[in-house]
Amino acid sequence: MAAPSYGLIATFDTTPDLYHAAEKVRDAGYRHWDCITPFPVHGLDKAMGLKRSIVPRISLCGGIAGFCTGMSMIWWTGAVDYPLIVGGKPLFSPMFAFPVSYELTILFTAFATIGGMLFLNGLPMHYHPVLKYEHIRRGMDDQFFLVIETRDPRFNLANTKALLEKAGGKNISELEA
Amino acid sequence: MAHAEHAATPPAILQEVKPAVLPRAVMVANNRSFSWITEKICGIIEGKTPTWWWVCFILACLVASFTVAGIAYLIATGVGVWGHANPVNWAWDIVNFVFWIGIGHAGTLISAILCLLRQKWRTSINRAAEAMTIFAVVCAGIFPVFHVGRVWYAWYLFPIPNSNAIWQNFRSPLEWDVFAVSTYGTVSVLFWYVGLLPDLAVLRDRFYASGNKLRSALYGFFALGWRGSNRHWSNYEMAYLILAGISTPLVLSVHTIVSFDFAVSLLPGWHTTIFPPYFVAGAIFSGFGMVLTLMLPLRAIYRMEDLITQYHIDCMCKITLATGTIVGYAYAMEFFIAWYGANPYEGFAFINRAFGHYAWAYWIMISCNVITPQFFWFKAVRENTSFVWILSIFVNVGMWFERFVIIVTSLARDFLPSSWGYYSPSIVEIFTFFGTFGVFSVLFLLFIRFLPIMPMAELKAVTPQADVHGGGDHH
Amino acid sequence: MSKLFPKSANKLPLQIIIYLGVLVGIATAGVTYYMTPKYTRVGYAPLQPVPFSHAKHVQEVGLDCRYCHSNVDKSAHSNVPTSQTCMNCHNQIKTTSPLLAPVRESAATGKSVPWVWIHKTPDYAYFNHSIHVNRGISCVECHGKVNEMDVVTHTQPLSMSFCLECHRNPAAALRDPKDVFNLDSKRLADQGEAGAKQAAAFVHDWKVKPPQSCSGCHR
Amino acid sequence: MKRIFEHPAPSARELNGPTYWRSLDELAASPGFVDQLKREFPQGAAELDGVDRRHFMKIMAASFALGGVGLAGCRRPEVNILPFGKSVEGIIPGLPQYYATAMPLRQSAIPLLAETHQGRPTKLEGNPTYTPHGGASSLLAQASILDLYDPDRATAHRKGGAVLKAEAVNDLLASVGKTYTASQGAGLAFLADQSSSPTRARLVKKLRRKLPKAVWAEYEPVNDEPPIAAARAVFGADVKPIYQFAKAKRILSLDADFFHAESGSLYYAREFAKGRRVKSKDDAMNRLYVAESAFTLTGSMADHRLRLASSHMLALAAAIGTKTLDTEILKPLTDGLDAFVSQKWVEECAQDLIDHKGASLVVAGAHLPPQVHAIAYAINALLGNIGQTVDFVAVEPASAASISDLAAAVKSGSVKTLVILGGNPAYNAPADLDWAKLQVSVADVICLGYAADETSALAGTQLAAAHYLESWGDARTADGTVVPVQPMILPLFGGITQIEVLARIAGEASADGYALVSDTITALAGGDADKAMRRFLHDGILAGSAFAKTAVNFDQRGARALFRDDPKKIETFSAKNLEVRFVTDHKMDDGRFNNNGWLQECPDPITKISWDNAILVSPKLGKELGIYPQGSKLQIARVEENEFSIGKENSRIFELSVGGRKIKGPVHIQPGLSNYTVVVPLGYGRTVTGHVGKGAGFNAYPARTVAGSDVATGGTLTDTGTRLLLANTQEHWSMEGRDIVREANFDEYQKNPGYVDDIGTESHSPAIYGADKTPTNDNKLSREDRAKQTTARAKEIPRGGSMYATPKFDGHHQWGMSIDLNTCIGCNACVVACQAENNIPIVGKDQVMRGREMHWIRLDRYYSDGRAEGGAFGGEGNREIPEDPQVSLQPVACAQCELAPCEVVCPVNATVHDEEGLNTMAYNRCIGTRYCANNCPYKVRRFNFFDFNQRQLDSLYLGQLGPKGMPELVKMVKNPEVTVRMRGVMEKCTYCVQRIQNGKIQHKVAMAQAGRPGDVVVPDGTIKTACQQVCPVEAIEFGNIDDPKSAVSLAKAREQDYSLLGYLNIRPRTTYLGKLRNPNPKMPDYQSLPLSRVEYNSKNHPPSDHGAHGHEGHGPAPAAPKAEKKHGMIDTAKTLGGLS
Repeated sequence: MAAPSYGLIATFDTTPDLYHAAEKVRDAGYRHWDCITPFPVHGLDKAMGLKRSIVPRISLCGGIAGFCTGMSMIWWTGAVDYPLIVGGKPLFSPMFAFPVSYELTILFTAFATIGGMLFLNGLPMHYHPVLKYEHIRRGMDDQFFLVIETRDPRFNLANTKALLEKAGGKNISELEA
Repeated sequence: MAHAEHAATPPAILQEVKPAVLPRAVMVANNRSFSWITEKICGIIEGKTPTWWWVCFILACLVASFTVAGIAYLIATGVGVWGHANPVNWAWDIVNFVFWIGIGHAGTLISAILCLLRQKWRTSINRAAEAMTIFAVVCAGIFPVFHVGRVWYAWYLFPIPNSNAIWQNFRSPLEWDVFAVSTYGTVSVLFWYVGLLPDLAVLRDRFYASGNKLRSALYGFFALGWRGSNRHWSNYEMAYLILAGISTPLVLSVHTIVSFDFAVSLLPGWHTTIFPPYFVAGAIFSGFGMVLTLMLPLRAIYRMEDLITQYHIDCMCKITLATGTIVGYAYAMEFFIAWYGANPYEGFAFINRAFGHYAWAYWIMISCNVITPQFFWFKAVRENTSFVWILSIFVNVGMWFERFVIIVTSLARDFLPSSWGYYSPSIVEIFTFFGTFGVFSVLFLLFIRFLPIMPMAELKAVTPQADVHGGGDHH
Repeated sequence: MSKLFPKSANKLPLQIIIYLGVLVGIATAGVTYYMTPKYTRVGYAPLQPVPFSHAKHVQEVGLDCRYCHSNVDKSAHSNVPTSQTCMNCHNQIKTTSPLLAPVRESAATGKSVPWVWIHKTPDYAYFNHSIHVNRGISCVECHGKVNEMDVVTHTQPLSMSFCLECHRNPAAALRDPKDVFNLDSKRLADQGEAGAKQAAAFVHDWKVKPPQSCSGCHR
Repeated sequence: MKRIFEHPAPSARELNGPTYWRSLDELAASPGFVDQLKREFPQGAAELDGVDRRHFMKIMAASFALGGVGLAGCRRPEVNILPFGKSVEGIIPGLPQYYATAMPLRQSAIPLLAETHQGRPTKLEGNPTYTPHGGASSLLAQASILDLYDPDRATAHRKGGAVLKAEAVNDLLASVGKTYTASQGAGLAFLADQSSSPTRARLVKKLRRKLPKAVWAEYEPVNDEPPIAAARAVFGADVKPIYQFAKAKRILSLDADFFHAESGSLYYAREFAKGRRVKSKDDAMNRLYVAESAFTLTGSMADHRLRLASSHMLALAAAIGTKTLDTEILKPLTDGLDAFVSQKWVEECAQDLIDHKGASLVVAGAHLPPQVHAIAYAINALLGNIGQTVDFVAVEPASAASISDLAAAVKSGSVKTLVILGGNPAYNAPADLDWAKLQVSVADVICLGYAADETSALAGTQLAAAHYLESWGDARTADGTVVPVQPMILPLFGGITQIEVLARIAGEASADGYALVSDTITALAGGDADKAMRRFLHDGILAGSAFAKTAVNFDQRGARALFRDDPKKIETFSAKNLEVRFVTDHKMDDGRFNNNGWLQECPDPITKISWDNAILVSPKLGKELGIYPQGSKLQIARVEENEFSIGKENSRIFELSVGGRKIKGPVHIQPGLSNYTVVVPLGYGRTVTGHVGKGAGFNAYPARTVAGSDVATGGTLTDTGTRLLLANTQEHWSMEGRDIVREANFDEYQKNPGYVDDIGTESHSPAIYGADKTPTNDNKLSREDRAKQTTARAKEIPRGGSMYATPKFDGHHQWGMSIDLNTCIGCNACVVACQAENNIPIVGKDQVMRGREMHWIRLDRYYSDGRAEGGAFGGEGNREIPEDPQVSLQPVACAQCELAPCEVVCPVNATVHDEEGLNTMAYNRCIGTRYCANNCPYKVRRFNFFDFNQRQLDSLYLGQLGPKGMPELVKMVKNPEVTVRMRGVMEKCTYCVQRIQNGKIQHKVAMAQAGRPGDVVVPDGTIKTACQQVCPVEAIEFGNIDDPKSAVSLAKAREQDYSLLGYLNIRPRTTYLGKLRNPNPKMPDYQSLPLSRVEYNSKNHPPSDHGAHGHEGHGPAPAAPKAEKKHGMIDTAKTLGGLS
């Protein structure tokens, strides 16, 4: 090939078509492939053989960090760095430290969740071969694509194309890298 | 929210009871296609700016200028330009703050709690409701920030290391508020933004196709290169669920903490353990009131009866009814506790609310918040959109008065009769408050003009044809 | 589509983050440098109407601090000497020095010499000299080695955190009361183990308990 | 301690620009300033002297001036230190100095100590050397320092509009003397205010000898001494009474407001408190009967108060006299009295006096006719009170002409030159003299006045008078002790004094104030002039100069002569025929303090109105006039005593017509007045005055005539249909049956000294210090043990039922305060003393109306009539305005709660506790959320809603567009030890933390220098708060509660010590000692319980379930008074909010 190719892209019109095609591609043992859908299609993860997302683990770390930040900040500022008697309350108590720690837990969880999601998805990535596909607009709208990357060890232009055709893919074309 | 997999055998108890199978409501009516949804929603943004929008926008800017002018005058002159005085040191400022923050709760609630509860009807309204949350938090934030005597030292509220070596008092509910409100604002924006990602990608591609590269680039920048990859969707869905999961306790905690501003004090009428649930219910109540107030006209203008169906309105009316009744219960309970607690100061505070100098405010509150929602028992009322809209306005008014009653009447007549006083607002306060409706409107108008007012991806996901098993009813 | 964002655009987010980080760093440094006493005050050495050298007067002439700052052990305020005090000696020596002209004029007319105020705490901070110098805190703690300065320079930030540092641990800064005005003396804590012991005894016997709450300094 | 001022006349620069410091420098630069430090700080002063001698020149002063903000670097504005060029002896920059002086007021002066900072007086305190006042001072004395810095005071001498130089003034005055020497003074007249100055008396004598034909008249609009005619008739001697209230067990006041309006009131209040103070149940307590028409502070203290028109006082005196003297002579005078006073009241009152022979006292008001005084003297004489509870001292017979005589002279055209020395006759002379017109008719009028006023405006020559803090002079206190008036500062505007004027007119060789005074004092004291003066100025009094007590003999015949006229028939008053009482205003006095912002803003202690006076009418008369606040349908709380609209008193303006003379003023309903007496305070409505006084109140003088100067009859009121908003600082008058001021009758106290613990919410709630630490248990301990317990609790802070353990307070002291409500007379002196000490700004009428007054300590005044409704939802009783209430006064300031609710809620730690138990307030940290104020149950925190210190009161709302900055002159009164707060910050009382810190530092410095450095605890009594120091009745104790032997610990150990709102478990460091009343059970108006208790019981302990509580405190229910019986049947279910 003259221009390096990113992979093959096939179009599907309905969710069931995509779903079944994905099952086939999965069963064919491909690893570097993807579905492009305008909305999260329920059950497609399973059809693609995706594992459960690890975002929750990152979130949990964020949450724990937030709570500890809150508690330790309040303890350090109030009881260690500058102890002041305020309203006869103790210098530190987890009770009054709780609301702020709680909020920080949530804040840090949110940061971790979003950051984790973006990180796992490799976003932001404003340039991507798929986005160069001329019909990509429909992929955000009402069509479904299935992309198999050339770097997949099983990728073979002819066989892969055949697989996609067999799975019901239309307009199968190559994507520029 | 892949729940197709959960449909194992129902629990034994359900088999015994045999619950009635309720018909599933249609979320998007008239069996619309995916592209219809896209066209409908993006069309609002892509189409020519309607004249009414300009009229409203200019009007809203004018109104918003009241707030700007009021705040500028306040900073230049001092808090004295408001009607505050001993003993009423908080009045409209905090009333407005609680009012707006309460309104802000519906958005997150619709997005998050209903998301967790898998209430699919939320999809058509959650985007706008979230936007409403953010704008309401902006309006709410104005008041606590500028009500302080020396706003230029407001940074003292944040734990920034400084040469005075002094920190914040984390025992103060106000300090909790700082964290709660800023967390709430931040998380709401993030939640909203995450939800917007796929829709921004749609707009990016559509504007590129129509040749408007500048707008395409703008939307594209914020779309972060979203490409609808299912591998992304997988993480995205999980993240969204978690955000919904944490937003739910957040939304509850925020108004709980706002209520702590009062509950933690020792003032009769404020010092009440019932406040957190009462405030949260009130916030949801006022939030749904505001959602109705905003969505009903929007629905009519943009002809979105197919997206915001009667079922949606019905649901919101019912929630309003439920929370309104909770609020009514709380009003009654406050009286009961005051009597049962046998503290003469508490007792007087409540009698005074209902029969003292501010009784007018109390009865406005009661009639708007307790009586108004009772109309929603009737289906005919719920189906009469104009009537629902009018009632929703009453709810908004009533909830503002609730905060006024709590804050001002308790302060005006507290422990020592020698300090009793009467508060009335100054013109500056009145204008500043009404200006915030302008601020809100400006932001909301910008939102409906430039961003998709409904989550297209989510809407598509709840259409029958989105189902991988061939559309129609699940299972 | 890719024409919209070139491949290089993928580096943009990282770049933005880096730039933002640098910007925040610069801003923090700027605020710290331009707005905190550690930098706004330390090193302040304004030109005085008369180029008075403390070094000369203390080290060559051998004057005690209290010769000129005579009320430092009685009053909150450590006084700057009147021109008359200067003239006690300068009507004998250097009677015609042009540098001393402002002092002579002041002593003759009664008008003040406009000395530039260097060690100035804010209006709302009430520092009291007498309590410090009478209870073992030497001038040098706040003013530095003025006895070696030709031009008086602000050497300590005199910020609230600076005050608190000492108020939280007074033993570390105490001197033998007789060394308070000897700016070359050592703190007790710096005099080995015996000194540290003496400092601890000082704190105990004199009931040294510097205030750490607001009322100590703010009224 | 003589200060010789040798200075040139003030230059134009001094007179014009903000250059007051220049004259200060000159003042301080002059030699010979020997201060009073020795007496104030013995230890330090000795040291200072030593240093003085060791070092050749030690002292210089530094006044700090913000030099031109030249940008010496853009990071730091250049600021200069400006030391004195020449050393000044005695002045130590940073340390205040104290000098003895005195404030003259009419015929009595208040000895004072002035605190000066580098020659700038900032605060006045009573001179403790003068023991009758014991270091206390009065409201007016506290405020008088502000007049010194009044920007509206006269700044130059003027003649016909042109400014006169000092020499020209001297020449002018000398020429007056010379001109009239030939005619022996014919054609020359003087009109002076009253003065007790021996020097002035000496000079006047001299002058009159020299110019015998000159008219010397004296005039004071108000009279505060008993008429000498009465004494002359009864005793045949020129004597005046000095009452010894401390020795009196039974006191009857006939319209005498001896806490305020009578000469010597400071001494009287103080002595009265001595007889009132009850420290243990074995102490005796005096009993006060008051018959009065107005409602005065004296009346508020009464155990039995009789509302009676002033015109009927003679009849009452006669009735009492008939009974006590056992004579029939006075009987005719009492005809018709029965209609107003029950016979039993008179008899039992008289009997009580008789039962306390030698320990009873009858006092008549100075404004009453001589006959009343004569009867009072007779009763005192025959009950053996003379020499016991009342002394008589010889006084100089008055020789001055009256203003009426002068007016006649002017009218006859015989006066060519009129010299007016002080006073303001054009404003306050009796209306029937038409003084203004008369004054204009005199060709040459020379008027010496402090500020431009109505009189000086009509004078051809206006001389600027010096403030007493700028003057050399002398004066006598009420008991005759001679005190110095010593200048603290050179006259800021070159003002001159009366004695200088007189000396120049009299052609004295030296008209120097100091020399004139020195001559007088030397003559009085004898011996070496210099030594005598030195001692006089040092002590602040001339020892042994008090009027000598004289033995007096009751002369029945002389007394009878007074009653020779046929008794006038007792007059019956009605709305058509009102009695009008003109009273000295509590704050403005006769109008002389009109431009004093502190006084204008200080609320009247009874009406609570500031910035205005009002025509006071009784509720009954109000009703007849159609003024009665409507209240609401349910009336859950007592109806307001006046018409309020949105929190502001919206009073109606009425026209008061008396004898054809008319004045207009707002009407204020005042409970407790005699039904048809209207009370009109004088001193307001000045037309020519400064910025502060302009527009304040209405002028009542135009209705006042020579004959009816104090009491007039035949008045009528007509509604003008217009209204005026009044700045009333206390909207609500009733305690609403709450446990705020806890009162008991003396007999109950004797049985149960800890009665306060049985009142109040905490008597029902768990004990805040823990289950076994109930007040009842505490009361079983001995006094000493209780004091120790207070100490222990202050340091350890027992957790009680709290969720939290409190950090210990580990300071060397623990500050606390105790306020004795039993002796507090509500005189407001503490309010203004605090204002002066703590740089508290005034905010103006408009802001006071909004409720933004800044006073750190306030006096709450509650009425109770026993008619508060027990039912939660209100009732008829709540609609009543009390006609004859009991008054409960309570000073409230920040109580420095140990578990302070305000601190907890401040987000930025701007208000926290220090280790000595002070609730500190760091203004520079405050961002102004006002949350603390909301959470303060006492509402004692004050917020700077505007930049009150930087902006003018009339342009507050202009913000940045308005003029900024404080006039230099006004800055000078500020206490340099206290931060001047900016807008947007909260402020409050901190027990005068500046005094505490300086006191501790001075003590530690002294101890370190004395070789006892470990002695860091300040001796008890060294540090006094401003309110404590000024308090005439010593109601406030302040000190270290860590010391169980300190005065404050002992006060707190008294059984009737309680915490206001104690049930909140905020543990205030300021606690109150319960109030006692001592009614006579035989009296017809006897209340077996104080009325506030009746209300408390009806609200909280409805009779239906009494006894169900099972705690000892309530004891047997005392006989419920009428009011309670009437509303007694209160259903428990109705008492929502009650304690059932």
